[in-house]
Amino acid sequence: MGQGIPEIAGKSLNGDLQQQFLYEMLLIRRFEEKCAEMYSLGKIRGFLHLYTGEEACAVGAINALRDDDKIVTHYRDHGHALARGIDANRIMAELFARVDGTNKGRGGSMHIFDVDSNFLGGYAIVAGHMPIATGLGLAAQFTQKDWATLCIFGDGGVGEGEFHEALNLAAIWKLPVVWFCENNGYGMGVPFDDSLANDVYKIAAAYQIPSVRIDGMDVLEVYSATQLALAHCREGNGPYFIEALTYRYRGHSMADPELYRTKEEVESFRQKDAIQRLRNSMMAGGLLDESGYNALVDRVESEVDEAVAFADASPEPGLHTLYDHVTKEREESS
Amino acid sequence: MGQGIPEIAGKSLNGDLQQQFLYEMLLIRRFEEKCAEMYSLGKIRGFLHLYTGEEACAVGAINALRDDDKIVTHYRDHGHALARGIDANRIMAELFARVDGTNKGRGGSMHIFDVDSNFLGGYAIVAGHMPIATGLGLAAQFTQKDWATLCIFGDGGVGEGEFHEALNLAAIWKLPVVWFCENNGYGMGVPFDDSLANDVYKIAAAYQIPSVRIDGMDVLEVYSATQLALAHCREGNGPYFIEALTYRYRGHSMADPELYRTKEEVESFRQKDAIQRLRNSMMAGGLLDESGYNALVDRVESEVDEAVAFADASPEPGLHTLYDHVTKEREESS
Amino acid sequence: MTEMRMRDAIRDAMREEMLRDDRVFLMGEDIGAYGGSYACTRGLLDEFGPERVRDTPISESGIVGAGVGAALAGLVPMVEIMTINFSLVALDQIVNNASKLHYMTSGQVNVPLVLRMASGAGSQLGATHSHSLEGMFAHFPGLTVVCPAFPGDAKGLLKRAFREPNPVVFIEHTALYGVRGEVPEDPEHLVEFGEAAVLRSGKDVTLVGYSGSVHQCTRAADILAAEHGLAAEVIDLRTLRPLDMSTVIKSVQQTNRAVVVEDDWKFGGFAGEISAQIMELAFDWLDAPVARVAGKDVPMPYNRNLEYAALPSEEDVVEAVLGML
Amino acid sequence: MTEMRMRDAIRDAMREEMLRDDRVFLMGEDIGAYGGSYACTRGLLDEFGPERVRDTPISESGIVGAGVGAALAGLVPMVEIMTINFSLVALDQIVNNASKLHYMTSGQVNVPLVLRMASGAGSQLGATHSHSLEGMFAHFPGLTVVCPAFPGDAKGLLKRAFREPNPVVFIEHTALYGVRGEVPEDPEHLVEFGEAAVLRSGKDVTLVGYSGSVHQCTRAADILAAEHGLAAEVIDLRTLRPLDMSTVIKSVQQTNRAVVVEDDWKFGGFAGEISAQIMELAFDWLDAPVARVAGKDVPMPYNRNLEYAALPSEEDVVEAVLGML
Ligand SMILES: Cc1ncc(C[n+]2csc(CCOP(=O)(O)OP(=O)(O)O)c2C)c(N)n1
Ligand SMILES: Cc1ncc(C[n+]2csc(CCOP(=O)(O)OP(=O)(O)O)c2C)c(N)n1
Ligand SMILES: [Mg+2]
Ligand SMILES: [Mg+2]
Repeated sequence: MGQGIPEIAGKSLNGDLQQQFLYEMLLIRRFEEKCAEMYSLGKIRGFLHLYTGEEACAVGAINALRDDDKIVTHYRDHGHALARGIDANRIMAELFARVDGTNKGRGGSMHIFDVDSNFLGGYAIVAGHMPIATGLGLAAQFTQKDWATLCIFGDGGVGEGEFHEALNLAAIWKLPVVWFCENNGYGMGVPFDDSLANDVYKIAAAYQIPSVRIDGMDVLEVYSATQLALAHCREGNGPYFIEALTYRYRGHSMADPELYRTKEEVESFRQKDAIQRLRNSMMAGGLLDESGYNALVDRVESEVDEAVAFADASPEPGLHTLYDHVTKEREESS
Repeated sequence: MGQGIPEIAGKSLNGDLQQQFLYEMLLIRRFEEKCAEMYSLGKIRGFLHLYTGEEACAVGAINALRDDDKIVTHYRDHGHALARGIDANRIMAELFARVDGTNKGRGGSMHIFDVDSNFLGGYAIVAGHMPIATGLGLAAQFTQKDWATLCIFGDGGVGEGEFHEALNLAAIWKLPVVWFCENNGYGMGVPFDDSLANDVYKIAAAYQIPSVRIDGMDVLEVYSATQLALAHCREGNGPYFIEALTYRYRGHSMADPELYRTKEEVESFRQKDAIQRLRNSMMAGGLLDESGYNALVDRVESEVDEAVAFADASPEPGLHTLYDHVTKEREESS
Repeated sequence: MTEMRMRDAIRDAMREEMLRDDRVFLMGEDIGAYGGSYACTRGLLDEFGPERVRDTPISESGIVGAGVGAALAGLVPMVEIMTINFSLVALDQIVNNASKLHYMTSGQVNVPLVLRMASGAGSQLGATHSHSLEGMFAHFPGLTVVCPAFPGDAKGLLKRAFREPNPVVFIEHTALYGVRGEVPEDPEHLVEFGEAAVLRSGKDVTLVGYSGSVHQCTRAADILAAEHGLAAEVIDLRTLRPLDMSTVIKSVQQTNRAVVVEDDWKFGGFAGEISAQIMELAFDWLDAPVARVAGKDVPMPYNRNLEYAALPSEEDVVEAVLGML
Repeated sequence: MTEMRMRDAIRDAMREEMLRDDRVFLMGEDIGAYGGSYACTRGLLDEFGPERVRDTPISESGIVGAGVGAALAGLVPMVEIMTINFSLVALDQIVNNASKLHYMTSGQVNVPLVLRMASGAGSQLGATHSHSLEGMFAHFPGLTVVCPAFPGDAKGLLKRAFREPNPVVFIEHTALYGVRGEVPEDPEHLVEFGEAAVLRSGKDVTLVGYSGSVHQCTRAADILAAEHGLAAEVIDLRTLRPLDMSTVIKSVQQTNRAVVVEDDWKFGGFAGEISAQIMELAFDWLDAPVARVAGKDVPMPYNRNLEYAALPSEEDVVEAVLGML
């Protein structure tokens, strides 16, 4: 358990929830592996940033949310979208740039958006979405609602000035925003230790925001830390900051030659794999057996295959749509 | 004495130096008052931000520098320029927009620049000069010189993202920069307490930069704090941060209706006036008498009058110079 | 109609829209207790309170981004960027978030955000504080760029901006805040975007301006009439995006000559767009190349004479017209 | 002459200038261990060490400003902004500090700073990662804007940039990094700024491009020659500021027709400047209005077909030429 998070002693999460977490993490893992395949087939194009290794962050944090809570995140966003329950078919169709994609093929991997599930987007300018989270928090406060905003970003984002501005505004105005830093140790190839003058959660604490560092490869810890954070926000106490230590198994994007780290380092993190950890502990606790696990694996396998089939069958957007939605037409009523 | 600054016990600054400080503070005070007059006569135009009340910051900090140290500062810069020893005549001529001005009438009040004294400018975009200070520090380190850079900015500048970026870079690269925050309690009309989630010096400390808060209306304290900071930098220990608490007696600029503070508040700070404090303590210590003080007052009076006469006599730049210095010609040798 | 100054017309627009729609709120540096650095929000803090008239720290990128976020959540924020000079630190938010979200999401969301900013030179504020970047903003698809020249238009256009579902960059020339003009009282009087105003008819030449330069055009038209017996048609574009070229082209088809006037630097400025479009759309009507009268391509000097020389004047417009006859 | 790819020519230019002048150093995100996101700095960290090839945090504004500071202190920094899309968060440093200090100080200091950035669309990177903002930079006095189309020019221009006493924005089209071409070996071979290259002579129409669009021009010229028997003169501007209009005008005076091609959005883009200047300087020679072939005025869609439709193609250029005959 990370610094500062009260133990949820004895309160073991119920088996159904753990089962759900395991399923979602497996789904993300398989989905991402399939994306890599589809990328090499040229079905997915542009920049593709995969999330394998970090599944516990998305699944733990996003499951703690209510439906009316908002999410904004960075470009490494498939895992977040899946954890939010957005149909894998529609995400894959977006990556295939098809009309049935979340963004009708306009956005691509870095910009998944689904307003119906309050998934208010993946953003591709590092830290550029952090002030948006502040504004969402402001809107909740202004309208006196108790929904919160989860803002997910990478350790690299902490170098940007907008990190500072967004946190400071949220702090002085006491806005209900959970800042969630996925610290996977690198911003592209630059090790985190060379990028920031202090630990992330300590920098955040300087804004007088309650701030914790947690094990981002333990989905149960992520879940309970986020629950605490959300409770803090909903009670009107202002923002909360979580730094989750995690690791990405693959390169930064599909173009990464990975010159900056060793195979051994990657292997050492695979030893702590979040999926295996949850699986093992569930088995040890009698919440799962081999066949149950295999059923989950089969289920995600077929869901991901279906997503590919769905995406492949979906048509490309017509050229006549090029000028649609540059601006919205004004409705006379408004 | 501020938190964290070792007392310089017994090491009372010698009388000559104190005399110099008193003279410089009086010069700044008189210069600024004259600027206000000249502004109402229309001799000075544009934005004019006066420094009265804050003299101890400029005089204490800048006197601690060596000639080869660099200074960058914000737009409230006359005091800094005078404390650096730039001829009052040339500063006034700049404010009058004349050819004998520091910038030949091109820059104006907010952009005083004098490369010969390593006064590398007043900058008018809040916090925009902070990364420049980082770069100067980088140059010193790169060339293995032991000069330092003094970067002066206001409390309002702390709200900008560039504060964060500049400090972080200086900290991770251990650059010889003294960050000097003139906290006069307001960024224009917004009270500092409403602007930042924590004390300035505590935010700075989060970057693992040694950081102190001092009484910015005590010139001796400012001087010795800056000396310590510079020694720290020159020894290769990286940056140092000083937050000096001070107050501006006048409005933010000549256009300020001052709706946001009371006359009583201003009066209460005038009670702590840095000039009076130094004067009184010097008199108490036998370093100054009434006639000595009056001689200083007369001296600055005539210097400031001379500056006005000089500025008034200086010609305006010719229209044919409009296109000069847009870009520098390349010398074939370089 | 009441006569009032531009700054008061702007304040009235905000006030009326806040009364009409409680999703509207204002935020910016010194818009509250200070009353706005150009006094456009004076009195609004007292009337609406600090939730709806929010003073912010000096964090342009943060507050513009916060405006985008609040707009996504259904509010109608007005973010005041004290001057256009400080918009550069917030440009990424404006371009990569505000202007693109509607398109990137295929219409799932839109960003009803009003960004007000003061622009222009002429008060000896020096190089960093004298930008005219209307044209830069007009280059970005998804943005609406409004630049009124008169109090009545300022009010009608700003009220229209609050009802626009897309981000609007509303740019006010500092030299015009004190200008007086007739302002309609009807709180439903809006001025539509993309409709230029023909301020004066004439057969000899078309003068095209926006914001401050409209006034150079009208003064030049006076001189042309009085001293040279020439009738200039004067067009105030009012919005740069959408741009009403049909009014311009109709005019040029009558006059066969056009001068485009703007404060911004000439090289790579927006006048080039207008000039190129006039050529593209009215080539056969042109008796002379379209002329551009614009700022000199130098950072703005502080000295008054130099600044005057760097800015376009009515004399420059007159000279351009005489040069094309 | 050696044949090499653009990215290698760029690396060689940096390497040679670092060997020549020990005041030159490089900094940027992932230029060290990663080798540069477009591999332009690969190997340089090993050769020159981390002081001269400095990896930075993701702080564009901070590192550009640090470049300005280091330049003021007499060094010659090259700051790599990974792509032009991220230059927006650093624009204030570029505009208000780098471009203006020489002027504001009346020549007391100058800022020998090279800013390299990758630009352009065409790889389905979506709306936030597909900007072509060369023209935006060219608008600011004090900046030099370089946009090579060939490896040889890239090397000669980049080496020239390191010897320039003013800030240079050096923009590399991502689609060109892999393009091969002849590159002079002489380490003193520089390409001067403000000198356009006439790539091909022709009497029927002048095609003007820069960076990626030069290649659309040459391909269009091929089609025009092969399929329509038309001889197009192709001009590669090479630098947008300074801009070599005299080469363009000389050509238009022969061909009487011109098409300006750029990737950037058409509305308010730099092609408008060129088009307007051609009209201003060669009005009597023009047999048809200057045409602009440019990007469609939409944020860039991810979908490949839509992206292709949004970008100018050689077919569009051919069509524009045929339309003006
Ligand atoms: C403003 C900006 N600068 C640079 C980039 C290029 N870039 C994309 S991702 C990335 C690294 C981000 O690292 P981090 O925030 O740690 O996220 P991670 O990729 O590790 O999940 C960089 C430099 C960008 N997209 N935006
Ligand atoms: C980026 C930017 N935003 C806003 C302004 C307008 N402005 C000028 S000074 C100022 C207040 C700065 O306050 P502070 O830093 O505390 O300095 P002080 O004036 O108190 O010395 C503001 C908001 C500016 N110049 N630059
Ligand atoms: Mg990371
Ligand atoms: Mg202050």
